[in-house]
Amino acid sequence: MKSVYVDIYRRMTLIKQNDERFRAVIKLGRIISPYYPVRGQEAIPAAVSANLTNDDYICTIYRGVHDMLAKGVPMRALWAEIAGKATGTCKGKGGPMHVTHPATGVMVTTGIVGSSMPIANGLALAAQIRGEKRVAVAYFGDGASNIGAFHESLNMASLWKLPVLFVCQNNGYGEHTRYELATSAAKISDRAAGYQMAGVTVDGNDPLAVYAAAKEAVERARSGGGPTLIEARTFRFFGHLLGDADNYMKKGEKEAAMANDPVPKFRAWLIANGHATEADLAAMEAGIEKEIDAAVEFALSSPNPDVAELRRDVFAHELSA
Amino acid sequence: MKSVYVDIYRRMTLIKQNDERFRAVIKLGRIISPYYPVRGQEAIPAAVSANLTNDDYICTIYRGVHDMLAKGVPMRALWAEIAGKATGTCKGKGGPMHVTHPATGVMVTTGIVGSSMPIANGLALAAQIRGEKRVAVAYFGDGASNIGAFHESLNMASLWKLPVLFVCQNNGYGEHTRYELATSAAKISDRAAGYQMAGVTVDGNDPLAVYAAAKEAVERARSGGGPTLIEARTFRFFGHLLGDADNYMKKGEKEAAMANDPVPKFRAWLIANGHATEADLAAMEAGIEKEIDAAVEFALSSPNPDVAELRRDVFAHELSA
Amino acid sequence: MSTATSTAKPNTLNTVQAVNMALDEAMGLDPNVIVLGEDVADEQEGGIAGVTKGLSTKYGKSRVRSTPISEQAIIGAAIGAAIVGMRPVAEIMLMNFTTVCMDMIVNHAAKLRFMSGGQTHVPLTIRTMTGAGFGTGGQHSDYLEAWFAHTAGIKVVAPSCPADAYGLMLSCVFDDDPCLFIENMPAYWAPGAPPEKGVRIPLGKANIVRSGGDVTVIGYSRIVSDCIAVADKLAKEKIGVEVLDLRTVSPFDEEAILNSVGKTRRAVIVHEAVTPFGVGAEIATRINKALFGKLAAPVERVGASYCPVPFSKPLETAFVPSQAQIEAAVRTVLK
Amino acid sequence: MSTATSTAKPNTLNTVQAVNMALDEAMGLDPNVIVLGEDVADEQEGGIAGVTKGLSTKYGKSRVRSTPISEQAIIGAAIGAAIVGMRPVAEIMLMNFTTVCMDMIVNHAAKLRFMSGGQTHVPLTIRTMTGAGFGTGGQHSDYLEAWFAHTAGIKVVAPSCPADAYGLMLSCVFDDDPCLFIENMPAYWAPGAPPEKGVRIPLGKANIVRSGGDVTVIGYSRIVSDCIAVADKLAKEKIGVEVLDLRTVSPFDEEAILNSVGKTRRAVIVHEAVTPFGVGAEIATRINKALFGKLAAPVERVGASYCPVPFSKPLETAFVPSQAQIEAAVRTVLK
Ligand SMILES: Cc1ncc(C[n+]2csc(CCOP(=O)(O)OP(=O)(O)O)c2C)c(N)n1
Ligand SMILES: Cc1ncc(C[n+]2csc(CCOP(=O)(O)OP(=O)(O)O)c2C)c(N)n1
Ligand SMILES: [Mg+2]
Ligand SMILES: [Mg+2]
Repeated sequence: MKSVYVDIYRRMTLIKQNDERFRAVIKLGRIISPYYPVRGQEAIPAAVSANLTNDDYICTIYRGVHDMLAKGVPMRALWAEIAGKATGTCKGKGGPMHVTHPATGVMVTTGIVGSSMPIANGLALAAQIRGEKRVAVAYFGDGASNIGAFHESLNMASLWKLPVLFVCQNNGYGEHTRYELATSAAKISDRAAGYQMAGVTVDGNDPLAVYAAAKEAVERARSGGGPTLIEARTFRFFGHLLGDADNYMKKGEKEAAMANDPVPKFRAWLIANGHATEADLAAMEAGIEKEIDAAVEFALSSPNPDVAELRRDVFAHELSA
Repeated sequence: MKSVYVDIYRRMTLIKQNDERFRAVIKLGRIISPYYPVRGQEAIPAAVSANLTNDDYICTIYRGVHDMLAKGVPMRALWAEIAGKATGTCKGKGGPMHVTHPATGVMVTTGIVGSSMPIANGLALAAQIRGEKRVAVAYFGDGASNIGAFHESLNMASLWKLPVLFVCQNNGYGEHTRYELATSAAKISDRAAGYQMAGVTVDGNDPLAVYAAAKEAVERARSGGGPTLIEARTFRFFGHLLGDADNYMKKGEKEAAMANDPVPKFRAWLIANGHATEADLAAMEAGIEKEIDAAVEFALSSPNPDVAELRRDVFAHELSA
Repeated sequence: MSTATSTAKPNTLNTVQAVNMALDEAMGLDPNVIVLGEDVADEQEGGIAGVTKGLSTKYGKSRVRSTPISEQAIIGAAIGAAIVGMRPVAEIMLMNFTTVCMDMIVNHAAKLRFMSGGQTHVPLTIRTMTGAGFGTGGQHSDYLEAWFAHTAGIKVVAPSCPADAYGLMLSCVFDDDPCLFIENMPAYWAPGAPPEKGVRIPLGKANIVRSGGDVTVIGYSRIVSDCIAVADKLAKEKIGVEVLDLRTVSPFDEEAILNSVGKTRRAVIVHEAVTPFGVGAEIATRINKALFGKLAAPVERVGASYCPVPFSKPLETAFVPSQAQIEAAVRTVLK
Repeated sequence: MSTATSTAKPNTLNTVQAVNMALDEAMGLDPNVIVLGEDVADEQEGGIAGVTKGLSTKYGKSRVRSTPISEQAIIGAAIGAAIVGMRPVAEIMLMNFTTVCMDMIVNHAAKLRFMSGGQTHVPLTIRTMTGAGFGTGGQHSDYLEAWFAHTAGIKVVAPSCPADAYGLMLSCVFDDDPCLFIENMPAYWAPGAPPEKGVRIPLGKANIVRSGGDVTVIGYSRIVSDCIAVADKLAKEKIGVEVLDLRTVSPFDEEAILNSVGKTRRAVIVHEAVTPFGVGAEIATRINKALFGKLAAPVERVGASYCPVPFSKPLETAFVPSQAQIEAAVRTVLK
């Protein structure tokens, strides 16, 4: 079991350190890109992904680098994509809101609130029809739980017992709008009952809680038991979009959340419980930092895509100039 | 109380007799129109409407003549509309799926599954902002409870405590698809909890049950208590669209429902309980039949709309020829 | 299974049967072909017009699924399956109902290949029917192909007859890009010549259905039959009307159009969608540009009135472009 | 309230301030004007760009409502309120998000007047922003106005500068038909001349922003400023470029177009939407028809590349029509 915990921590650290670097590099203007920070939400995809293999699929959203990194997207290609370079996962054509990396199962990243869910169903449907044991995870936010696609997707997944996890990262806000002003359910997981679906709310900052919920859900999905709605409560430390002033937040709310930062907390727990030593983790962190250095360097020194790319990938055949 | 029961019966009879005549006239080819029969579902709008005034609004759907008649749409204009005549509620331009009659509060009839709900919210919103006591009713089917608009509408109505009733006429089928194959909830009213909304399932063939549920909901709405989801279970006696073969139905299902016809049942109850005499009701029925005769005659003898109508009502100003 | 598909080669076939045949054949050829949509399985009568009849019985309910009334979920499920290599055929019962799933069609099916830099693609066919004439009014019979033609990354296909429906459907299913396949409902049961079994009609290629040297009439979908009727009528007056059936609306066969109009110097474009900002505008613009100074008359367009589809029969009839209007347009360019 | 609205007449004003001023004025004039949309109230910072800042504080949270992320519910609520006499201004944050509420816009807002035979109408304004240039990629910056222009019953308005945004917004709010009001996001903070307070700019009328006798350049929305820049540049070469800002895309001012092109005999149409099946096709077709045989050159179109909006900066830059492309098109028609 020890290795799983450490592995989750590794994924969390990967996310934390990358997010820090993304914000720094973008603030310095070395990369120009809209960026939706993920600091604070590390535990969720880290713990979910610890239950997944490369054969499993995820669909994520604009706020998704944590989900991608946790799933294993290589850092260099990710950084290059966000830098808009030809060496990016999508040759720079997708950008941060549309990263795709089939080799690690990152099948769709969408900028449309709610739209990760219907497509995750389709990935799960293919697995079901083919008799494969893969599962699909749809990540989305609390705000997304109020859009039509959520409803249609959960209903269909339940009817067809699709091997899918609907993982709601409830960070308390959709853009500038607080949860209670947008969402009529006390808990988003309360909505699962309306689909006769298993639903659970967990502390999204507690990797063990998320891991346990995801494990159960993945087992259910793989064994034909159908979908699960997991609401993981968390907080985004750096607002909606990098550069936002966050004036809409309750006083002290962000500070309180940051004081409860899941990453150092889990780190301390690992050491206190003998899962790893300070030295182990420090080495891991330093290793990741070096990888990030290399990824940034790779991204910044990579070439831009050729303008001819505008004519490619529109259809299977290249358009004439 | 007596008068309300008889009044509900009057509305049911209006519906039943009109539906019979619509089917007959259309089958004879005297009117050519797609027609979505409503026989079997009379009790629902009859009992709901007994709680409403002309100031209250409804939004209904393609299968909506029962809702319209119960709300008071004049028969002549309704028949003329379905006959596509210039004297119809909408000058023949809307047809059966798009009847509008503001004087009786029939504000929208839509052919798009689910779309009655978002607009009913808006009617209720206007009443709320203006401080009026009106309520809005959105009628829709069981199949419609699986489309995105349902979800978005219920969430918004609950958040804003809009004076609206979501009345689901659960007739067990959406086109040819049985309820259980399309709807993952055991009861549609189970979904209300996900919106912290009052929700109730009633026997839609029992006018008293529907009346009581609607009364409570209308009172809640008028007094600022917000929306209610009412699921009224019923059956459509003549399939989805007039002319359908209904081969998708379970054996004996239709026959059983017809044997349990709400209209004669309620009639017998009224007489047995002294709310009306056989003679009273027979006279009422004969009166309605005569009115229908007149409405049919009016519709068939009315002129067609002028082709210039294609240029009118596209915008406020008439288009040039 | 419709009886048509069980006989060797029928004498005539309607579009319902033709599409059914194509789907049957595609499902037999490739286990990745699946069918999704409201009422498509046999328990639900194989679609409201019976187009998918027999398929669930033959290929199983796992591959042929009746869905809830949830168009976003339908297209989403099809997209997800498509990007991992299946070839879904999803039905949006009526074309107008694309209005409740535009995001899935336009932002995902059409864009995923490009946004992913070619890593994923969406070999999805969306079947949909439309067309005024049955009194279904403002929300059930409009032609909206121009929206999709204006969207990069999705092909728009609109057969005019049963045999084309068959051959084009096969091509759509096995094409590696998303295709929107438009079936005209009022023409569903019109009989036509049977197709060559197994022969796919290439996408993006127009078909000359009548040859003539005086004027080119360009159309697609059901109304091509009206164009043919006009051509045949005018042939008796020795007016040579060349009728070009686009078959694929986007990307359309510009070469064939310019070849024909280059010869006739006169063009009429006909479609059932409303005229303003319709597909005809693009075709006319390309003709005008390529053949500038060479045309004998301005390009004429014949489309529906600029209004929602009206219910009342005389209005609906006046709304849909008529043979008389096509003929008048032909005579106008011949003046 | 933005500071701009509190001073008498500022020297310059940007579009954010101009639209804010117009909404403030409209809400002050008529209690039926309400505002709905994601984050529009002050508690949520008055919209992501601050366009509605101050309104909820001034007019109350009942009339200015931040909504859930539920575009169908937003437009539905606005339609319902509109048909009973309110004048809602509903925000769909980005134009692309119309893809999740097309049914409400197209089947209901646009069609209810017609389908009800004129009994109800929908005096609704839908504000929406779009435009490539900020690296928001494939789903956040496309221009989709052609879809709505192809839809009978809804007007499409696209101001090119702050003063026009002000005057056109007032007209939209008080117009009795639904209007889609397109704001260009990258140009939100570009300063412009202030408007005359209270003066509404009529819908359906174009504006000659540069006069010239040699060629007519027709545009709308932000890119008009590029058209002006090209005109000013070419003026130095004594090339007279008349720039016509449509202001209203549908129904557009055909008379003004034909007057201008009738004079110059040369036309270039410019928009940020992809060229094929775009608004330019309709304008070109009408010009070609009305001025058949009178044009000195084929009508040119300048639009975005036929692909989704790419993310990478050099691709995005190449995607959006440039001044160089506009200039090249002008020189082409002058050849
Ligand atoms: C359909 C749609 N509407 C609006 C938006 C604009 N938007 C982008 S993110 C966002 C907030 C989403 O909130 P939530 O689902 O809680 O996710 P979070 O950003 O908090 O992770 C909104 C409204 C969008 N992208 N798509
Ligand atoms: C968005 C949309 N999808 C599909 C249809 C086609 N359609 C018309 S009625 C119907 C069934 C609706 O079932 P239900 O909501 O139960 O209402 P009922 O007809 O039983 O009264 C369907 C699928 C439609 N009108 N709109
Ligand atoms: Mg959130
Ligand atoms: Mg039903």
